[in-house]
Amino acid sequence: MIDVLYFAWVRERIGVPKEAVDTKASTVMELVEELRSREERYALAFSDLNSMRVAVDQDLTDFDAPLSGAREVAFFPPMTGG
Amino acid sequence: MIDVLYFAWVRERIGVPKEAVDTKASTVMELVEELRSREERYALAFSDLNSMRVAVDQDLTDFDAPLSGAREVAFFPPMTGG
Amino acid sequence: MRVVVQTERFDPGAELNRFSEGLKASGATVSFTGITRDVIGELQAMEIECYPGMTEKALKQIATDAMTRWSLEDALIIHRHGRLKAQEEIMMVATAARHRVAAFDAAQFLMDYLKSRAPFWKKEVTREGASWVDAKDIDEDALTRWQD
Amino acid sequence: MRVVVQTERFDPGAELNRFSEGLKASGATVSFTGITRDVIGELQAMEIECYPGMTEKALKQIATDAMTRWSLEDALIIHRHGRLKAQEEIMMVATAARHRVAAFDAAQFLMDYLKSRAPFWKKEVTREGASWVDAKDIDEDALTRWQD
Repeated sequence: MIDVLYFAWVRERIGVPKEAVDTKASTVMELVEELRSREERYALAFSDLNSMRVAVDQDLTDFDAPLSGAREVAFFPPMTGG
Repeated sequence: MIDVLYFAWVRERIGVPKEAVDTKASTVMELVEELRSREERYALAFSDLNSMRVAVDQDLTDFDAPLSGAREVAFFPPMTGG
Repeated sequence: MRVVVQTERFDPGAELNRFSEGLKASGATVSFTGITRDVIGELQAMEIECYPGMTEKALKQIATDAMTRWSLEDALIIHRHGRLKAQEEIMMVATAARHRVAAFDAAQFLMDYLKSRAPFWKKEVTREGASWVDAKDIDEDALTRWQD
Repeated sequence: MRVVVQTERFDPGAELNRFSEGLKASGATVSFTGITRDVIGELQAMEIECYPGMTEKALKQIATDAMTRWSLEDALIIHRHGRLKAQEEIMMVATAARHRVAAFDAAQFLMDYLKSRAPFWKKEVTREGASWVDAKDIDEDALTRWQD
């Protein structure tokens, strides 16, 4: 089980800020494919990965990153702090 | 008559902060030559013009600047503000 | 070094003085304050979302990087989240170094990283609705100058 | 726009807040504070000489140039002269603009011009005597980046 978190408009499209996902995905991209195939709202949220960022265990990474041992994956739009 | 002002180490070398000079110099450089020929302390203060700046009527300028109509000339080292 | 993430307002002037008080060897202090702009008088609120846990961690890393790279005597980051009104302070950074160039460069580095690498997301609320602020390419591009 | 030349101490935090209070359209405020450094614990005083009349005129010109070039909403320069102790504030600039890059650039422009073009001269007084601070080539060189 991995905690999957969503922020900003990704959270709004998915409809929840956080959920536990039972997955055997070995990379972020595999997890994205799994989620996409679940329901329309996931397919919509993940339709353009160029406008999305990902963090694994609270470190920014990319969609090729492995998920072995990961406890938390977060998807969100490019940041707009400052 | 022109008011001639000195600042920082130029002032210290000349010995006065300000003096009225009766001169017919038509450029700053001519005024410098006149002063140099007056006394040793002037020759010493004006020995290296590369390490000196000049303002005519409170505007930074260079040693070629004309003095026609000028009321105030100031000599000083490179500024060190901020 | 101090990193604060909070919902409450803060006093930039008081923070600047508090930051400066402890300095010994620094001749130069630079501060940046970000304010919720309301150019056309329509902003009702700005909502800032953060990623609890990751946000503080990312800010600490950014501040540590700046401290090391410019041999700063001190660095400060304060960033608010939650619901802000127009004309309120959003965030602030401050840097202290022996010379001005280091203090300026470090403050700009902090801001460039905060803009594109710190997990905050802004949403502007007006009478006509709410919309997420888009990230700007220019902000992403700004980071390239810090990559050696 | 405000330009102040004075012998008295000032409160950088209070000045920053006063500067920020009146702003309407600015999302970004940058401040720089210069402090009398005392790295080796020997500075007894810093004496700053100015050119009454020309100094304020030069500062106003520098501030006006910055306001125009970066479309600033406001700019502030405070510079002390006379006899200062170690760890005291020497001067401060502040700039307010819509975006951070303009606020940072304008503040650096003000500082670069203050360093080499504003008629101030610093003398450091230690137990071993007093000596005029030398102008640095690096400060003169810094000006070239603002010449188009």
